[in-house]
Order: sequence, then C-alpha cells, then structure tokens
Amino acid sequence: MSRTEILDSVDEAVAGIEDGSTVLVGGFGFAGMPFDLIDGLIRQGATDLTVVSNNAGNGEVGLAALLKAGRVRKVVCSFPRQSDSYVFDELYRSGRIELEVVPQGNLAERLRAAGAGVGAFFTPTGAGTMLAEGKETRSIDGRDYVLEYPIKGDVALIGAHHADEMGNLVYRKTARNFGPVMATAAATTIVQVAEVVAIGSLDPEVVVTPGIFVDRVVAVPARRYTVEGAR
Amino acid sequence: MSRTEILDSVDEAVAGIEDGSTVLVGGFGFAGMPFDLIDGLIRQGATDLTVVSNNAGNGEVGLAALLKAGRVRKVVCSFPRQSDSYVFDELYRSGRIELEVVPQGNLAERLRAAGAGVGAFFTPTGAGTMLAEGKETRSIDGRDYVLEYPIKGDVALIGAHHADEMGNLVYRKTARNFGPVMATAAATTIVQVAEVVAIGSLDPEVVVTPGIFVDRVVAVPARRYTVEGAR
Amino acid sequence: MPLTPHELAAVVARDIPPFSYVNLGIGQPTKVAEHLRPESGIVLHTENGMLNMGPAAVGDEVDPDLTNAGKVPVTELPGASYFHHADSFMMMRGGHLDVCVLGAFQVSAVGDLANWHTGAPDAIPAVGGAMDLAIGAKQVFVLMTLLDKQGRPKLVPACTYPVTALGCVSRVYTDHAVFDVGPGGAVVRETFGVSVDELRGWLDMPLTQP
Amino acid sequence: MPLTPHELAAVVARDIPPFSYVNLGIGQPTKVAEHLRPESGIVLHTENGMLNMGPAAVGDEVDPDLTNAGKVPVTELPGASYFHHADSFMMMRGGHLDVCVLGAFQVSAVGDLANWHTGAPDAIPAVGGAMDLAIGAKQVFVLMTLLDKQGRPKLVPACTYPVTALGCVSRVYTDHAVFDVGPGGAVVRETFGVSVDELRGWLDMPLTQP
Repeated sequence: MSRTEILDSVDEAVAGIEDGSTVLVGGFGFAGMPFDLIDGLIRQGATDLTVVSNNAGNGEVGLAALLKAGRVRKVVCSFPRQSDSYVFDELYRSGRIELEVVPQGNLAERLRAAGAGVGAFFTPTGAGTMLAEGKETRSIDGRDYVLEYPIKGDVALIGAHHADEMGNLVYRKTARNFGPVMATAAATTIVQVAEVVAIGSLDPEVVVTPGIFVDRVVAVPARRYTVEGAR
Repeated sequence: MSRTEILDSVDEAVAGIEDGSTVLVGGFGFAGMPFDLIDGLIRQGATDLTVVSNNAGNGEVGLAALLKAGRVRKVVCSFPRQSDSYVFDELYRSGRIELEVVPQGNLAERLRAAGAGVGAFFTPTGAGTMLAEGKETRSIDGRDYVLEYPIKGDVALIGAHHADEMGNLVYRKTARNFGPVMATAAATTIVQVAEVVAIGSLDPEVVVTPGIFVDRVVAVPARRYTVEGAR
Repeated sequence: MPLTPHELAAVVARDIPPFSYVNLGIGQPTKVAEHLRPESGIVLHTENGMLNMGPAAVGDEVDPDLTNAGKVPVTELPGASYFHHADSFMMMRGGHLDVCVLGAFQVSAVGDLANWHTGAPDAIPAVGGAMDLAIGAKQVFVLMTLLDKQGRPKLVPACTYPVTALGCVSRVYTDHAVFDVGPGGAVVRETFGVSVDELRGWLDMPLTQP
Repeated sequence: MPLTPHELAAVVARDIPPFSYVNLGIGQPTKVAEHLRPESGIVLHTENGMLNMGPAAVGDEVDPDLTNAGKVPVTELPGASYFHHADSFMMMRGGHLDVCVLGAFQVSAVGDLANWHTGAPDAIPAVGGAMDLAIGAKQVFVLMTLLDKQGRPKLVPACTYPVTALGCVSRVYTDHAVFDVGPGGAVVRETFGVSVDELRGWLDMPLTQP
C-alpha cells in the first residue's frame, strides 16, 4: 500500500482534471507519449488547457487529437513545426491557439526547477536571441545569461515502462525523455505503464522516478504507433 | 577504448593535481568516501587546496588525514563539526584553515549548477538566515530566495561501485550521495571503484554517471572502514 | 504529567497521516520511527539519498554503504529507491515531502525555527541539511522539550538564536503540550498534565485554544 | 572542384578528434556519422537522452522507444547509457560535449549562428534544441553550403536572420572551403577547387590565412 493509486482504468486515472489546467505531457515525438491518457483526457472533457510538451502533436493522434478537439488554449513547447503537425499549424495560423516557444533545454530545466523548488535560474541558452526579448539578462563571469522561471503543472501525463505498487517507475530507452522531470513538476502526476509489478520487484538502484512523485498509475496494453506514423 | 583512462594505480590516477586546486571530494561520512584517492593525493603532494565535501573529516583517515598533512587552505562543506572531527576543529580554532559553511542542499545544487552550465539560481534555503548575509535576495511569487552561484572543481575525487571501460559508473546504496553531481562539476573527475567491468557489462538503463563525466578510473581492493570508526 | 521522550515520540507518530512521505531529523526525531505502524504505509526519506528506509541495521545487516543522515547503519524496505544528493534535496526543496520532524533550540510563535547554531561566538558553524529540511516539507513538526535545562521556554515570542528558516514550523510537540504555530500565533492543541493558564505563566506569549 | 555533401561530411569526420563526445544536428550533420571510423572511439550523444548511439535501425531493429533527435529509429552500441532530458541538456549546457556539428542559414565572421528561424513573418517559430546545442559544446562546427540557392553567401559579416546564439561557432565547413571563425574574423583553413582570392570576391568580409 502506498499513497500512489494504482487504478484499473484510464478514465479513473484522468478523473478530475479541471478546465484551465496546465497539463505537462511527456514524450518526444511518439517515444514516451502517453497516448491512452491523452485519449482519456479527451473523453474526460477538460478544456481551456495549457499544454506543455516538447512538440505540438503529430498527425491526428495523441496530442494532435487533443488539439483537434479544441481543448487547448495554449501550447508551451520547443518545436511545434513538424512535417505532420498540420492540426497545430492550422489552429495557430487561424489565431485559435497561443504558442510559447522555449528552447528544449530551457524547457527541461524550467520543469526541473519547478520540481526542485528553485525560484529562477540564469541560463546561457537563448541569450542574445529574440527568445530572450523582454527577459532579465545578466553577465556572470563574462558570459551572458537569461533569467528563466519554473514551469509548474497542475497535472502531468507520462508514459513509463513499469511501475511497482508504490509508484516507483522505470522507463525504456529514449522513451525516458521528459517523463522524470515532468513527474516532479506537477501537483498530480498520472502515469501509464505497460505493466504494474509487485513491491520489491524493482531493484532500488535502478528506479528512475521514485513513487513520491507519482500520484496515479494505470497499466494499459502496449499500443505502439509505428515510427512511420510519427513522421 | 574511450576517452576515460583506466589506470593501474592510484598514484597514476591522482597524478598532476596542482597546488591551489579546488578538489571536490565525494562521500557522506564514510559512505562513498574515496579513501584510496585521498591517500594518493597526500602522497602526490599537492597543497594549498580548497576542498569541497559534505564533512570535514572523521578521525585521522581520509579527508582528516589530508587536513592533518597541512594540504588544505579552505574547506567548503555543510557540516564540519562532528564528534570525531578534532583534526579540523583544531586547525579551525587555531586559524590555520578557512571555512565556508553551505547548507547541504545548496551545496548539492551549486555543484549541479556547475555541471549543468547554470550561471546562478535562486534557492529558498538559507533565506532570512545569517548564511544569506551579503548575498543577493529576491522575493518571487511571495517567497524569499537567495541567489547562489555554481561551485566548480578543478578535480573531483569520487568513490563508486563499478565502472565499465568507457567510464560509465554505478554506485551502491547511499554511497551514491555526492558522487554523481561532483562528477559533472569538475574539470577532471577521478574515480575509484571496486571493479572495472568490460564494455557492455552495464545495462544502459542503469548507468548513473555516464562516462562523459569521467576522466580517470582506478580499481582498488575493497577497504571498508567499520561504521564504528566513522563516528 | 509531562510526557517522556518515548511517549512524546508516540504522539508525533500518531499524528502523521497514513502514506505520508516523512523525513525524521537526527536525534530525538529519529525515535518517532519506532512508533510508526508498518500498516500506516508511511515512507521514510533520508536526505543522503534514499526513500523507504528501514530500521537501524543490526549484526550482519550492517553495510557501510547504507546509512541514514546521522551516519547510522540502516536497512532498506521493499519498494526502496536510491538517488543522488541533488535529487534528494530536490525532493525537499520542491515540497514533495509531507512531513518533516525536527529538533529545535527555539521556535517562535509565528513558526520561525532556530536549530542549527547557538550563537556562541566560539562555536564552529555547521548547518548540514537543517535549513533545507526546515523549508522543505509541506508540514514541519518540531519535537523538543518545552523548557531548556535552565527552565527557560524554548517556545518564544521571537527567536534569539540564529534562525534556520522563517515561518516554517507548523506544529510544536513538547513534553508539556502540543502547539500549532504560524501567522496567527501559538494555539494550544493538547496538554499533558498542565493547564493552559499554567502554560501562559511559563510562556511569554498569548496562547489561544482551538 | 567543390565537394559533394558526402565528401564534405567525410572532411568533418576526419577533423573530429578520436574519443570525442559528439552531437550531430538533424539533417546534413547526421551524415557525418557514416564517415566516423569505429576505431576512432567517438561517442555520439543524442539530446533526447542517450550516449553511444549507434547507426539507424533497420528491419527488426526498429524500436519506437529508441530514436534520435530527428525521431528516426536508431540502435544502441555497447557502453551506451540513457538519461532524462534535464540530464541530457545539462551535458550540453555544462560544456561536456567536445564537438557539436550543426547546419546553418548563416554564420557570421565572429561566429554568430543563425539556424533556427528565417525571420519570415508567417513562419511558425520552432527552436527545438538548436539554441542549447549552439551554446553547448567545447567546439561548434557548422556544415553548410557556402552559397544559398540564390547564390548569396551564407558566411556573412553579420547575421541578418534571427540568431541562434552569439559567438558560438568555431569552424565552418562548406563545399568550397573550410573557415575558422571567431573574435579575429574568418580564417581560410582549406579550399576545394577555389582560390582564396576567389573566395574574397564572393564574400563580403576580410579573409586571412593561417
């Protein structure tokens, strides 16, 4: 038993997400993307969302489906423009969605800062560029830095490989990407995994996200999108 | 083959450390303390060192032996005062060593900042206390923060469990402590391990410190100090 | 009758909600662990890099690579995890722990904490994780005697010792009474063989009752 | 004769020191990997969380959980490691990579880089890891054609496109020549079927020779 809830269905896992929430969505392209949780969020109905994710959706599945359903007010991401990001493109060009572009490493670090209780930090990334316009800058030891603030989520939706019943998580290969930092940065972290294993089944040395960061877990059958589908 | 040097002796591993260096020393009490590297550093002879470590030595072994040998100008640590820290105590009271006390979490985060290329960061730890005197402070979203700067090392001396021949490291239990952050924060990271294993022997999912952070590795026979000895 | 340290540790343990993630400070707070029921699902954090720490190690269990923050050998429970110091203090600073139990020299009515430095001019300063722990949990409980060895109150209108953090303490467990502290001042929650008026006689501050 | 893209990728590969930790940007720089000799001990980093990345996956090797930064399926080599995004970008921002190879729209004589935005008013801005990569290696190599499709130089006195980072590029590999750039301006290291005086005719900047 632990504070982490192990739930039987995706719909239970995404219950209670409120309109206007900031939702952190893991994944880099399709790797680590919590497709089932996003589908659940679409069914759940929350709207006026701010979504923080590396990309802004591919094709018409996952994040793109959420955007297409009209639930997203703003996207905070590093790279919205992909060959198959036409759902986002159309919303953006027609002025129906806001966009904040954040360099990928600053995105990861701002999420980490939220999880780590850091109030703000000086990063060299973006200094001297148009993405630093209007931001506080400072020269430290002869190098230029931009002050960046944490990005906190109300909810994080994450895909991981296995969870134990305490919510400890392990990931698989490059599907790890944003999951571990987003798990720390949200008030409520919801994780879909391929399998929930018994307490004691994960070696304590190899846990990547300790259960303290994990609120809800649901196991879903593997549903792999082909990589071709992701382009 | 890799950039990481796998060396046959402790003396080769610590060769070239210069007088006046800032040396990051891993370990928390005796767990993870790189005893053999410190002994090697004493033989090597570098002096006028600034040592960054959580404690300031126990008994007359390890860090305490380095202090006793008169090689340390300044200690940066969170907790110098222990029941058996008499070597440090005497140096400090007689004005022969400088001390900078840093809250333990700020110490870890300042080391991480050095490794992560963060120019400075606002931390709530220490705000409103005498350890914040003279430092820049700021209120962010109604909370008080202190601006802290990175702590960079010229050299890090670290104890880990196993290394592979590319310098990838795994640790053991709470002996992990400061090793992974110090490895990122030093120009030259030197590691003693119980065993060097072949490339391919470590599961890529469980590597804690990737070899990119590791410059030199030496395997030394286990030499465990009893915990009684550490008090 | 005032509580013994053992009894007081049990009172603290009773008040920690099930399934909480908890850090117990070095010294007396460590004793709270002895009173946590396994079925409570409470998970102990130790800032040197572990969650789900078990009891002190005995005999062959002793492993120099596995200690608590007081450098005492401990054990691991099923479901444990290990992590490095930056990640460990991220858990604290980021507010992920539910409860932290600390000792103190002084606590003020508004929850300022002094527990790292007596202010003695010849003391070697040493803070360890005290400041990080003080700011790093959703609730900070202090466990201390109400009076020091000279009979002076340790619950004070304002700390005279150097502070560890401001306004961080939410509750103070003492041998004579339990107090909530915070912006509204001290509130007596529970007394042990003493009346609230008697407490008012000892303490130099207004005391309210819930 | 100007070099083909294939030949130019080989020139870049030749110049990367053995045992370097290297990030190859999306697009043309990715091709440099094909020219790295296994015995060089060069380790490839991909910013989506891996060191010692192997070649593109083929057939049964394809695993949706294992891609490079361009989202192309790749393989892992022995001695690989995986890590999360904050740790991955820490490697870059902290200056731990030896070499990063990037494409560019423009590079200035002092090493300013423009490779993320054409400045077109209707373009959807998208930066990805470009700014982190630009500031995040001990040496940043740019691999590009010397002239754009309209015949205009891409090595320029000052970038007219929005910059990715200032003063970050150390060397520029083009089909016609290789240049060092930096505070001292552009230095011609090597030419491919063109004289330095001809280059001077094309480029609007002083060119020196080592």
